[in-house]
Formats: sequence, structure tokens, C-alpha cells
Amino acid sequence: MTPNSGTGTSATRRLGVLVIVLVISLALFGLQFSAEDVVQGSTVRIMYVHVPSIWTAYIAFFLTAVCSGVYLSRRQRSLAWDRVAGASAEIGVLFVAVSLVTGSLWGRLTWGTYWVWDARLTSTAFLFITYVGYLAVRRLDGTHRQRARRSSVMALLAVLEIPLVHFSVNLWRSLHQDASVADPNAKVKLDGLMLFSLFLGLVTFTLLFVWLVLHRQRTMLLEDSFADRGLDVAIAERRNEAGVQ
Amino acid sequence: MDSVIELNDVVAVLGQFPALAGANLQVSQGEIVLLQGPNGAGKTSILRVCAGLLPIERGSGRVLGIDLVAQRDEVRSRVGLLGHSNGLYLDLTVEQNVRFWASMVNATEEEIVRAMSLMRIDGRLSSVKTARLSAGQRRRCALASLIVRRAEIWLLDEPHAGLDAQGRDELDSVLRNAVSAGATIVLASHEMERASALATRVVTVDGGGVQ
Amino acid sequence: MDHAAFILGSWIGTAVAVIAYAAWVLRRGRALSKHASTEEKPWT
Amino acid sequence: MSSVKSRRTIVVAVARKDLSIEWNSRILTNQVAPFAAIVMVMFAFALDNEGILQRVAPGLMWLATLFSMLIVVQRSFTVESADGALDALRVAGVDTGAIFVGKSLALMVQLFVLEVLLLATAVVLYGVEMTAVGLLEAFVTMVVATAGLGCVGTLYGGLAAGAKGRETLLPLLLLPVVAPVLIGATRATEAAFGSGGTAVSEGWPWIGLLAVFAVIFAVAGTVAFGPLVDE
Repeated sequence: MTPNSGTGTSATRRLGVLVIVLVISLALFGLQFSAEDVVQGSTVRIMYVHVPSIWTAYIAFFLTAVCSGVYLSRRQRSLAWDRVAGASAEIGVLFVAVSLVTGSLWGRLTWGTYWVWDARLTSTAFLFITYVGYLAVRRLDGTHRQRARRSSVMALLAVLEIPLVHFSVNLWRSLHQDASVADPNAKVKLDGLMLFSLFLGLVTFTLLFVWLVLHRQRTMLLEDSFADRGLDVAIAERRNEAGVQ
Repeated sequence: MDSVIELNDVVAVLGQFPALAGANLQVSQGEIVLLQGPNGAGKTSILRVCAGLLPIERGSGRVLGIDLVAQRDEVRSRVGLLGHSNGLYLDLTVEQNVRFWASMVNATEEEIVRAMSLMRIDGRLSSVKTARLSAGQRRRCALASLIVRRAEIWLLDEPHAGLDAQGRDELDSVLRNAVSAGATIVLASHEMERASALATRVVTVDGGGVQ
Repeated sequence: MDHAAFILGSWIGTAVAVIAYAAWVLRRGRALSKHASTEEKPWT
Repeated sequence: MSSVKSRRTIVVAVARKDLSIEWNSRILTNQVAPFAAIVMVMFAFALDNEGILQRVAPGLMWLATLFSMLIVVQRSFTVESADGALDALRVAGVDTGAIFVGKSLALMVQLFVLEVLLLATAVVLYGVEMTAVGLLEAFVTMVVATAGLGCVGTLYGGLAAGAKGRETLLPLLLLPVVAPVLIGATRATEAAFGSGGTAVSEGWPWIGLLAVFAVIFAVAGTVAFGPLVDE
């Protein structure tokens, strides 16, 4: 290993290469080899990035919740759990944003409009805002432990909130409008190659997510230890103020 | 004498700033310790650490035998802190404030009446909104709320600030009575003359440490 | 075919977002680890 | 000589203290309620159509409630932090769960008063007509929705209280969480008002949703308030 290899290791580099290969093959399968859908036509090709990205976001927020729970439940609380939770939430927010954008592009082609007040879209938007709020709480002033405690509690509250929002939004839509667009995937009849492309997308994005989390939580560790080091310097200065040392 | 406060090389952080940079302090039961030092030396932070308000980032500390790192919450109910701010609700009257704080602890009616008369905030003053009071009157109100708490350790940050001469004498006698009843007092003050007459020991704080 | 624009747009948009984020994380990690000691980097 | 009193005494004392502060300062009646009322009037300017106003009156009423709630919540924690009272409560070793319940109850009372005023405003300004059963339903809706709002408001208000930029953080955290209340309360009130030909009976399932929300956040808040506010 070179002395300055950043946040990478041979394992992450191998994973990174694998992800790149998978992304290229996903592009080939998704955009070239797979056939157009009978109903959706070529727009189905958006699904190969849209579905995996929302899938990844769900995994990310699930991981955030699990790590937050573990952090709070341990007697010896380790900040590593908090950092993984934070890294995962950040990447989750990225992927929700991606899926909202790709979803609305797909919607423009299919429904003729970028946004419909469909239950799934609306609750995904709320999911996005909720975790943007979570990230804002992580940035509040305080020590690492304060940040970890506050944000873990927030992540667990989000676990309560999201099903409630989802349920109520569902109820809201189902009573007000025919569920004509509720389930975009229901109409898709996937043949073998399309199914494979979608599956490939899920695997690719999941591995990409793992790679990103590994790197991000290492950067967070570095950020934390730099803040600690800054504290050491500040303590020394403060002692000198009094001429103790 | 047993040591009721014990701070060992305590570092405490406000944001990114080390308010305490390795402070050591031992206080025995029945002492009146005066913390003195320039502004920003860390006097307030020492009091807040002892009250269990400010977490210890590094080092260790015990108050009344309770570990400040692990069981900070349990320290709190047994100490009384009078900080820079008075902890009053400005939209409540003097009496409403004292009664509220008395209801947070098991204070009897008799204790409430006595504390209020001791601090001379009974009578006409008791029904005045705290927001209308002068700084010294607010200080009295806060002290009355503190007296009803019967704390084992009194942590006082500039308790004399804003009080008139008579008020200071009264406060001193309240503090002496508390000590003879078994309490321990740590106070930070710039009123060197008055505070040193009261104190049994003077400690100099500077640069976030104790010298 | 204006479908193609939307499809490519969504793929490219996704790629740009992810690559930009990954690049930011990697660069930040590299910049910080330049000044970090080995024990601050338990993965090495 | 334990100085910690029973939880119920503390809950009552905290709630009574918050309400006395409100009674002494009259911020709710002199500032927040007029604000809410002017919001209702502004809605009428924006939606300049009698028919539409009657149709959307329930939604506007609850939107105005949510906006006003942000102010009331901020205020509820400003009085705690203005003179270090929250610190003093912490040093007094007061159970945070009890503080949460007490402050939530006080917030609920204030919000309820506000909602009654807004309901009256909606009836007058937007020409809403209600049956007796409808009025009962609107009343139940307000009670149950307010219970949920009080809990959530106190929980997130406490978190934002110590933070920099709390004015913007609070809405960001609070509004997504109260979406179910907005949806549920609006639908239930629509049923109560009979807007758009909705039957009164259609409202009760929504009240059920509001009740679930209130129970969940009452429990969660009692547990989570301490860790969020402390330190």
C-alpha cells in the first residue's frame, strides 16, 4: 500500500473496479441489449437506474436505522456506528434525489407530466425531506458524542414517522383519485433480458452503495480525528494562556 | 474530611473551544471555596461541570461520590447551581417563580415563606412580574429558589452581583447557615474582599485550569 | 426521438450525481489522510 | 430527603407554569391568533372565489394552525432558554419525560384555543355551515389532532431550542412529521363541514389515524425528549 492511499484499501479498489465493470455492463444491457417494453416502449430503460436507486436509498435508510439502534443500545457506545449511520443517510439522500429526478423524467414521458400527486411519489418526497432534516441535525454544534446521540434518536424517530406518513399519504390518495398511476411497475411485463438488466442494476447499485459507505465513513473518521486534534492544539494553547504547561 | 468534589485533569468543551483544559479541584465537605481568576478563565465552566451540566470530554470527576462521566444525571438533583442567568421565567411573578421551583423539589409551604422573607421578596414584590425587577431583585428571587432546594453542594456564579450592601450581608449569612447545616459551597466571584472574608479557601483559576 | 433525450438524460444525470459525490468523498479523504498518522487510519 | 417529586406533580407544575406564562404575557391571544386570522384572510385574497373557499376551508384552517404552531413552539422554548431556566430544570434533576408531558399538555391547550378561534373564523369568513353532528366531529378532530401536534411540537421544539438557526431548523424537521395530521385533520374536518358533499360519517376513520399518530408520538416523545434536549 502506498503511504497516501486516501480512504482506499486493496479491497475497496477491487470493489471499485468491479462496480465500474458492472456499471458499464448495466449500460450495455439496459440501453442496448434489452428489448423495449410492449407497453412502456423505450421508457422502460429509465427503470434500470430509477428502481435500483430507490432500492439503494431504502437499504441506506435501513442501515442508518440499524446502526443508530446499535449505537444507542451498546453500553460502550462506539462512534463508528454513528459514522456508518451518517454516511449511509447521506448516500441515501443522494439516491432518493436521483430516483425522484429519474422518476419524474419517466413520468413526463409516460404520463405527460413531471409530477403527479401519487401516493408513492409524495411519500418519497417526504422521505427525502426527512433525511435532509436528519443531516441538518448532524451538523448542529456539539461534541461527537452529542451529535451521535441526537442523530441516532432522530434516525429512530424517522423509523416511526415514515410508515405513518406513507400510510396516511396512501389513504389520502386512494380516497381521492383512482389509483390509475399508483403502480408504474405493475404494467411492465418483463422478459428475461429485461429482468436480468433490472437485477444487474440492483446488484450494481448495492455494491456502489457499499463502496461509497466504506469511503465516506472513513472520511468521517478522519474529519472527527482532525477535530479532536484541533482540540489538542486548543488545549495546549489554553494551558499556555495561564503559563501552566 | 471526605472530599465531596474531585476533578482530575478535566477537559470540557464548548463547541470547539476547550473551556477547561485539564482542571484539578478537590473540595472537602463543609468548605467554602472561592474560585478567582480573570474573565474567561474557566470559573463558570468548573461550576457547570460540577453541576453535571457540562459533560466531561476527557479526564474524570466525582461529586458526592458519583461519577460525573457515567452518572451525570444523578449528580444534578443533589447540587444547586446559581449561574450567570437566574433561571427565572420573566413572564411569571416573583411568587409564581419561587413556587414553581419549590414544586420541582419537595419544599414545604413553610420553607417557601421563609426563603422569600429571607431574600426580602415577600410582600408587595411577590406579585410583580419578574421582567419588571431590577437585576438585584432578580438575583434575590433566584437565590430564594435556590434556598428551597436544600442542596448538598451549592455552586454559585457571582452570587453577589447586583445585590445591595444589605443583600450581600444577608446572602453571606444564608451561606454560613447552609454550611453549618452540612452543605459545601463553591463560588466564583470578583468581589474579592467580601468573598475572601466568607471563604475558607481561595483557588486561582486561569487558562482553563486550576493553579 | 425525444424519448432518447429523456432516457439518456436520466442515465447521465444519475452518473454525474454519483460520480460528483464519489469524487468529493475521495478527494476529501485523500486531502485529510495526507496529514493523518497511521493509527488514525485503522483500515491501512 | 429525596428532592425528586412524583412525575404527576411535576407534569402538572410544568403545564401550569407554561400556561401561567401565556396568561401573563397574552402572546397567544394578542399576537399569534391575529396572525392566524390574517393568514385566513390572505388565503381568501389568493383564492378569490366563494365556491373554492368553502371547498378548501378545512385545509386552510389546518394550514393556518400549523404555521401558528411553529410560532407557539418557538415561544414555548424561548421562555425556557431566555434566562437559563432549562439548565435550572436539568440541575434540579427533573425527569425529562415529565417535562415533555407537561410542556406538551400546555402546548395542546394553547393550540386548541387557537383552533377554536380558527374554526370560528372559517365559519364566518368562508361561509361554512355545519350540522350538530358535524360540530361534534369537528370538536373531536380538534382534540385528537391537537394531542398529536402538541407531542410532536414539543419533541422537535426541544431539539431545535438550543441550536443555531433554530428558526429554520424547526419547520424543516416539524412540517414533514405533521403531514399525517394535516391530511387526517383536513379530511375529518371536510366531513364535519360537509365540504364537497362529504358525509359526516366519512370523517371518523381519519380521526382514528390522528389518534394513532398522537399515541405513537406521545410514547416516543416521552422516551426521546431527554436524549434530544440534554447536553
